[in-house]
Amino acid sequence: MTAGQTATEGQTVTVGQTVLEADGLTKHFPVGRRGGRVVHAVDDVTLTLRRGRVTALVGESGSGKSTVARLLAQLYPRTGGDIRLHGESVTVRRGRRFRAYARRVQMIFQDPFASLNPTHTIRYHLTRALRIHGNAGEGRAGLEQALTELLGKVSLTPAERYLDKYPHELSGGQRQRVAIARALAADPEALLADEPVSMLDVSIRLGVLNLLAELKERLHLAVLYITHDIASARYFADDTLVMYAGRMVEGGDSESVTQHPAHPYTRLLIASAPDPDRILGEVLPEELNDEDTGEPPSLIAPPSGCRFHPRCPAAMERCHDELPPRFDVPDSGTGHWAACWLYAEPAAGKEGDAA
Amino acid sequence: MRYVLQRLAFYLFTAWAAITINFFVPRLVPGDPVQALIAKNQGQIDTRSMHSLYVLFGLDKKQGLWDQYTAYLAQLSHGDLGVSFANFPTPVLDILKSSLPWTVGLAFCALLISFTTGTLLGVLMGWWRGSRLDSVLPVTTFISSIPPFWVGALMIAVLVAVGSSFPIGQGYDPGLVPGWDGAFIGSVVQHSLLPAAMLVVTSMSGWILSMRNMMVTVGSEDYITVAHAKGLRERRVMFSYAARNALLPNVSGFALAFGQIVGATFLVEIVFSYPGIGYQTMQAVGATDFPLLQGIFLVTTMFVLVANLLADVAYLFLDPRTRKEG
Amino acid sequence: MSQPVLELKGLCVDYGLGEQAVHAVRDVDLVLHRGEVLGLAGESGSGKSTLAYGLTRLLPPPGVISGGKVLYHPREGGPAVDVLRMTDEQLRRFRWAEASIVFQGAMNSLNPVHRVSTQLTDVIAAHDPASSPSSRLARAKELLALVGIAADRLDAYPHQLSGGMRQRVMIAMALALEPQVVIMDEPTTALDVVMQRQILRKLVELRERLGFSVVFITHDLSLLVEFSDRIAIMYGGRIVEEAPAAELYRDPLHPYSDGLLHAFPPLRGPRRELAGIPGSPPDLRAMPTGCAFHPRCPKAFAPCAEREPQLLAPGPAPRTVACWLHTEAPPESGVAEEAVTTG
Amino acid sequence: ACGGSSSKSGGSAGGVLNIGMPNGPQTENNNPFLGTSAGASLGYRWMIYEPLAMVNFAKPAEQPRPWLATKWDWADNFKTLTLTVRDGVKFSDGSPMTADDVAYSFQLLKDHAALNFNALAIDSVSSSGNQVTVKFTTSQFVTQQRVLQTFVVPKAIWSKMADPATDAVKNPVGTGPYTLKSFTPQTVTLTVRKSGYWQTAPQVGELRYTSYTGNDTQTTALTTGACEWSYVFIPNAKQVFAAKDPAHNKLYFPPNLSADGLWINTTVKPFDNVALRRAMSMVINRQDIFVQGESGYFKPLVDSVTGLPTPAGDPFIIDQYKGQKATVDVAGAKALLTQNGFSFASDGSLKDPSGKPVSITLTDPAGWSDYQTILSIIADNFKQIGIKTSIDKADQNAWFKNVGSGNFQATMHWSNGGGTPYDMYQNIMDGNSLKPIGTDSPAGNYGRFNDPAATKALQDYANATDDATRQAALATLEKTMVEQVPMIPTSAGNVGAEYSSKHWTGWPDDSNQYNGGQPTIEAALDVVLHLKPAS
Amino acid sequence: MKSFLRTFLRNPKTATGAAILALFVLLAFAGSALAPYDPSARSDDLLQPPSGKHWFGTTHLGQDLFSQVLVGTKSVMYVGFTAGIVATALAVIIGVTSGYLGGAGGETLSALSNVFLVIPALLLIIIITSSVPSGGDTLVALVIGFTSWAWNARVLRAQTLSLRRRDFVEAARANGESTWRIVLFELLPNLSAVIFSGFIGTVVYAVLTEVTLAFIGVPGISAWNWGTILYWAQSQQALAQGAWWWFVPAGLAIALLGTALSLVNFGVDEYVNPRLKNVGQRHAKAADGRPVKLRVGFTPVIHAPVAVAAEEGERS
Ligand SMILES: Nc1ncnc2c1ncn2[C@@H]1O[C@H](COP(=O)(O)OP(=O)(O)OP(=O)(O)O)[C@@H](O)[C@H]1O
Ligand SMILES: Nc1ncnc2c1ncn2[C@@H]1O[C@H](COP(=O)(O)OP(=O)(O)OP(=O)(O)O)[C@@H](O)[C@H]1O
Ligand SMILES: [Mg+2]
Ligand SMILES: [Mg+2]
Repeated sequence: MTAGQTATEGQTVTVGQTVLEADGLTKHFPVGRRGGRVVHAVDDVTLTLRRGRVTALVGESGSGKSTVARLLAQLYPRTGGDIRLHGESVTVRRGRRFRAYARRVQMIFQDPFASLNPTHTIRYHLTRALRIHGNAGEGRAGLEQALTELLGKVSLTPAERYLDKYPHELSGGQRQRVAIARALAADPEALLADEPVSMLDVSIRLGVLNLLAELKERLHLAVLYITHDIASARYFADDTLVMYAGRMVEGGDSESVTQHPAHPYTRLLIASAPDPDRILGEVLPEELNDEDTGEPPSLIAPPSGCRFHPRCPAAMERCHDELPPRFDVPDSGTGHWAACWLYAEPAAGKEGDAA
Repeated sequence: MRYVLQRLAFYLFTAWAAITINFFVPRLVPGDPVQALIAKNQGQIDTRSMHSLYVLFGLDKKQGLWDQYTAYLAQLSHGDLGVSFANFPTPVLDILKSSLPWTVGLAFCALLISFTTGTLLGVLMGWWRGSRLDSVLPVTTFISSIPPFWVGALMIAVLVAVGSSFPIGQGYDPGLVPGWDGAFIGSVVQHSLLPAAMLVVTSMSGWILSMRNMMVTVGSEDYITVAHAKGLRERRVMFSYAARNALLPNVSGFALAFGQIVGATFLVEIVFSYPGIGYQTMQAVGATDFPLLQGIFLVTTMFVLVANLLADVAYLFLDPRTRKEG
Repeated sequence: MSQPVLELKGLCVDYGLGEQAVHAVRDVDLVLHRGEVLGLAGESGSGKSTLAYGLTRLLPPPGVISGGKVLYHPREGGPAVDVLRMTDEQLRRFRWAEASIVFQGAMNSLNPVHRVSTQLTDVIAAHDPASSPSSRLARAKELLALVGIAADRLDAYPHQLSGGMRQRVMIAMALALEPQVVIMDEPTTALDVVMQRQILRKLVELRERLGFSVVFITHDLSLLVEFSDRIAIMYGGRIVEEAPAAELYRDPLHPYSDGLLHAFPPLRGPRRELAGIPGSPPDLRAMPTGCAFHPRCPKAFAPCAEREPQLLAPGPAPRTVACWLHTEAPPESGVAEEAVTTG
Repeated sequence: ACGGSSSKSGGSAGGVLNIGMPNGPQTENNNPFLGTSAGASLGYRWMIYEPLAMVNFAKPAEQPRPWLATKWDWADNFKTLTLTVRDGVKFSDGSPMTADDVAYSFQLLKDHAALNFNALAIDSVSSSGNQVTVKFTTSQFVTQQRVLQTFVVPKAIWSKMADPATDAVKNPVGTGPYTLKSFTPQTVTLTVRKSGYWQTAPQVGELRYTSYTGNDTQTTALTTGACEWSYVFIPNAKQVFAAKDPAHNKLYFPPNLSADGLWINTTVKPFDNVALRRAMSMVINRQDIFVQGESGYFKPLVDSVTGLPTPAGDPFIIDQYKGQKATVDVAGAKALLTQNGFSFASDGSLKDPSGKPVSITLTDPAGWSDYQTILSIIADNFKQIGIKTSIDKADQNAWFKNVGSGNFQATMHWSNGGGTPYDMYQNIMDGNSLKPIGTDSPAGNYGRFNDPAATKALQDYANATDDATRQAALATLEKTMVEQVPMIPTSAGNVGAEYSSKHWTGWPDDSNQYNGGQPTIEAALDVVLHLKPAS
Repeated sequence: MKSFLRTFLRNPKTATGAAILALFVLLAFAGSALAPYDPSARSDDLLQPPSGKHWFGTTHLGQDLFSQVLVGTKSVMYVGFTAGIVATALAVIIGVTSGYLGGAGGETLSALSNVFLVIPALLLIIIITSSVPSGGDTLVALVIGFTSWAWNARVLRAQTLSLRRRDFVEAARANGESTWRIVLFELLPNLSAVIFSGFIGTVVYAVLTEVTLAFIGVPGISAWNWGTILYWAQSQQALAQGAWWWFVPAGLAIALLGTALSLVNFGVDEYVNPRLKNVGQRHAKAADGRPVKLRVGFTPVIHAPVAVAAEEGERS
């Protein structure tokens, strides 16, 4: 169930090997016209992507998930922190070095309807992706073969049926597959998938997710899976990280995070997720008993201390002033942590398990 | 506030750039006002008079272009636009004062009429699209493709041919003394009818088209459906919801058109011999009358800038979304 | 069961006319009872929105209603009226006062150039012209309080509110005239789960207080199961199954409902195998013969491709399903006994 | 059709006369000395300020009639003028006009070059009693009429002006029969003086000058009768204007002593060849130019070989050329050319003696449709002798510059005019005004014609002390014109007018050319004084 | 592009416009050859009304007006299209660059186009063409082009600004495409319809401007174009003389060309904004032939009428 040791024969890659690391990643967007104000979109985010593992990033809308992905893809210059590819710090903006980076780290955009150029065929999109990264093969035949192979990887077969279509002639799921194929054309080591299924219909969603899971297995990709559908994170990700208002608040293996959420925000999130089983007479979790669970905070002037404290039912004096560091959550062994003062005392067990 | 300051800086820069261009461009023209004056009077003024004119215009003293430019800027800063050559020694300001009201009166009224009726028609056509109203569209398109001066000349010819006593030139009846009396105003209105009609007719289709297209676009917005769902009266949905939102691009178009008033009317003024600023421009170009030309350029530039400023302000009022900057 | 408020009988909605027409909603029968939340689910393109817009006659061109009835039972009693036969003026009066509607994107449902107060009060003014401006404003404040928004936001423009607040303003507006029916078309898809739950809780609470009925449209089945009393599942423009929420969740009869339920990973409990639904939604221009779902149905058998199953009750329970597995097999094909498996 | 709200309508004593000019909006400026003033542009300055003598513009050879001066004597070979000032003349403010005022008026011209639009070479001015003596630095024989057209302004008022050259004279005070009643940019109204005019007051009670904004509005006003007197080019005037009311609508277009014609740059090869110029002159169809280019009336036909317009020039044409007309003679032109070394190629194109094909570019400003029409006709005419012709529609300013500095091959242009042929000839061929190509030549001789004999003849004519010398000089000049063709005259300048005799009679006409008709020249005063209500 | 053309010509409005335009293009190339007379040649038929000999009549000099109109097509088309190309190229370069670059460079370019918007273009054109009279049609076209790009540049800048942040541009960047490739291959194709529509608009403007300039007698324009014909007609007061044939054909030709271009533009507009497509369909016919009125907010109901009594019976 966790961290499958399924290294394919002949390959030297070690599953679990670190590919991409972010350390203290920070991004502030200036707002207004030249004013000193900034949006604290991402603050001090640390994460690690490993070969053959899917890391989910969940959190409410506007919490900075996409920004993290774009920072990792080097699409935005970062305000602070470090990004390391195989342990080596990289900062690239454009040109050859950017291409070299893009060859190893690829991003899939949130919206398959918007991320393909409506004026170009699928062939154009994929050919460009192959050419840029020198994977187009020898001559016409080589290219043709590469294209077929690529579409095969994302189960769009036969390739001829799709190659000369325009994006608008494909269904959402097919488009999302093309977007994934484009990312795979670079033969990357890390794939940053920004809400790859949120725009898709229920029946198509599953197909794309299964495909991602399969690719991870087969190609030993390191995948960052961004979503706010926690249930899908539970299903497809090995690890899950929770973001709130630009900060990481909890992380650990998916099963622990979703089944035994530690941070009050995570608990709110999980409690809020629709759950058909509730009607079967279950009591509402205590997080939801309050009249109003509050509004997300302003990121221009984020709350001091723990950013969740104005909405937190368990807020203490300390939360107001001091930023909580990461604390290990005691009862689960596999690196489950939370940035919450509740776990500062060694004996915080009684709060730890509310669900 | 910062937004306002920034706009202001932009306007100042544009004004300066335009003034500078307006200063140098007329001076590229070869020849001088004295020769132009003689040309205008083909044979009526003797070559002998030339010297007196050079002295009169102060052109007998040579001055470098740069000195002229700085002198001009200094003059401008005092609100002095100089003295016209062709109408020596009348100050440019006086000429502008006497011709501007005609253009602004004519063109502005025409613009207003064309804008309001065009926009209204566009609203109706966009709202009741596909109705018989829509058949107006190709007709107005055709009309707007015709050069306005051509329509004007034809109009005049037809009126003269049928022996109509409708006035077809000038700003008012020759016998009248300008003043705020009924006879004069009536005459002014009567005299402006034809040129205004022509301006209106040839410019309306643009308004109709853009408004109609915007209405169609806005018409499929969700909030329109919501307005219907709310059971609001149709007229309220049409005007307060659809037209109100669709109006924005037309407003900036209006500002732009307002700025182009002089350019747009100038042929009409020539064809209808209307004593406005367009007519004056033509005379000034013919007479190489730099001071007057500069004055006219300055005025038109100011028009555009003021119009743009108004459009900005109107946008602030019409579209609350733009208000968040500031 | 309590009284019906809204009855749809054989409602058909097309896009376009004549040969080109797309039959987006076909022959739908549905009853909404007083005070209940009726969920409407089905994947994208199955005709949920079309149905909602159609019954209020708000479909934009080229939509036309090509048949059926929408009977509304006024709260004062009296004869039911057919919404489809109303004159424009009657319709105008009926709208919002009797049936209001909350659309998917609150972002686009509020006119960006008018203040929230204007948009709240003009609906009151339109239906009660005699009311005074101050009483309207007071009512507007009351409404905002109802959905938990401070009265000082009345003067705000939509862009100054967050997505959740806008959505709540829309809900407040929908309740302004205390209508009998509130139709909600995917009111929360653009929101995150925390906000979504907040809004739905508010709605359920208000329903209890004010007693209106809700038609709740989404394709998120787990959301529906949790929040609605009854659920109707749409596929290819038809209702294929209708049942109380709990029963549907526990025991979906139609293979499509079953597929939908298995396409969601559950958040809690044991991890179960996710199957999904193979294939893709049907092309409305070229509908499969017989049951529209049969090309994708794992349990399809002979009659499915030939004849369209009717929405019938498979047993005594208050639920209906349109599937040959659960209804009498057509007399001309003789495979009926094999088909009836579960009940 | 006659606009008039407050005053009596035209056609009765004291009624209104509507005068129009197509000059556009005017600015209030009544300074009589400024050509840019409204008074000059519309011509009403002549109704307010009066000259010393009245010249007959239709017959410039006639002696001027006394006006504010009763007598004038030229002495010292036209370098000294002694004027006797009329008694009993009063300015419209009631003060009497004296010799002092006359002297002051001349002094003004001397002191302010800007006002001296006739460039009179005044040396000194003095007055005593009713006599004024003006001394000139050069002989004023050829400009004597101009000297006598000098306005007399009241010294009392003018001497107080800060700068008479830029003063707009808002309240003009003169000796003329009219005073300014109202001014608007479009209409200027003058009323007749109630009393104190030194001669019989005119019968027209009010002069209403309308400045129409263009030729077409002016034309329309004339045809509808809204305007009764104007000076404007009307294409096809006979049909458009005269035929509208044949009994009253009249075209009166007497020529003056100036000529429009094709100026040729005589320094450019092969046009320095006289034979070629003569041949060109021989093929130009002046009749076509008159009929098609000048609508059959505007600029009268010039067909005297001397280029002098007739009848104005008749007294000056020497016997040798009397009655000799320039006619189209293509065969003669071809013969002339072949005799002088030119040849014709098989396709009929002309080759100069050096064997180069002859081509010519005719140029005139784009906006001047009359000249453009004429150039089209000339181009067509030149084709007949195989000259390849192209027409360059220049910008007016550039054209001016090019013509002035001699950068052209041939252009339609006017000449100066005056009381004698001198002005015209001097303008065309004075070697003293000769400037090298590239240098502006403001005084004329754009064609860079250089014949010392002609230059001397011009000098002789202007400075001669006796008529015989003058006659000889004139003969030389006319001969030069005929034989050397420094310029090819085609049409005459005119002093004409369109007018309607419906309400007012007494206009000059071809049978009674008591003066020219143009409403903006001195003659206008004469005309207005002649007008009587139509019965 | 293929689909663009296909959609384009299927629209009857556009097809008509394109056909008329094609005719004018043909005349531009073959006008001189087709003209029965030399347009400048005089004849003895002065000011004749249209006849078999002179289809459009003659001028005061006996010139054949039909030939003038034919020969004049070339200059009009040349100036129109050259100016259109120049202005469009400038608009694209300046608009797209300023939109894509953003920052100080972008702002400067945007300020530049604003200045050009403010300058009274027509007057500037008159002055420039006047000062270089030997420039001919090319100069006129260039000057028109150089003074009329600003509006389109603004439109393109706005479009580019909105496209720049679109995911497919970001995706191309994330994929490692170079900036110039993004501008040329990702942005421009998406702007093509806007560019084309701007181009058509500029051509209409340029044609009207050239004709206007010729009409008011600005020099430097070829001897024969529709404006010069009108210039002659106007200066000879053709209409006052009753010579309508001198004035009417050239004006109609301009109107026709303008209309043709506008019609083509309609097609582009509808392509750019699909909502404008088929909006004319308001009166449709139901299957049984009854007319149906399509309206926003009041969806029509087209089922057969049922007796009221039957409905009453069904209640409860
Ligand atoms: N270019 C930008 N300029 C300014 N602010 C930005 C920019 N991009 C994002 N933001 C702000 O940064 C915050 C984080 O945005 P981000 O898109 O990363 O959120 P997200 O978690 O991906 O949300 P969602 O789930 O809705 O996609 C938001 O408040 C957003 O408004
Ligand atoms: N204007 C139209 N012309 C033709 N077909 C249309 C039109 N509008 C919608 N349709 C079709 O009607 C069907 C029903 O659409 P509808 O919007 O009701 O679906 P839905 O169930 O609400 O889907 P979603 O969950 O995506 O909102 C769809 O297949 C759609 O393609
Ligand atoms: Mg995101
Ligand atoms: Mg929907």
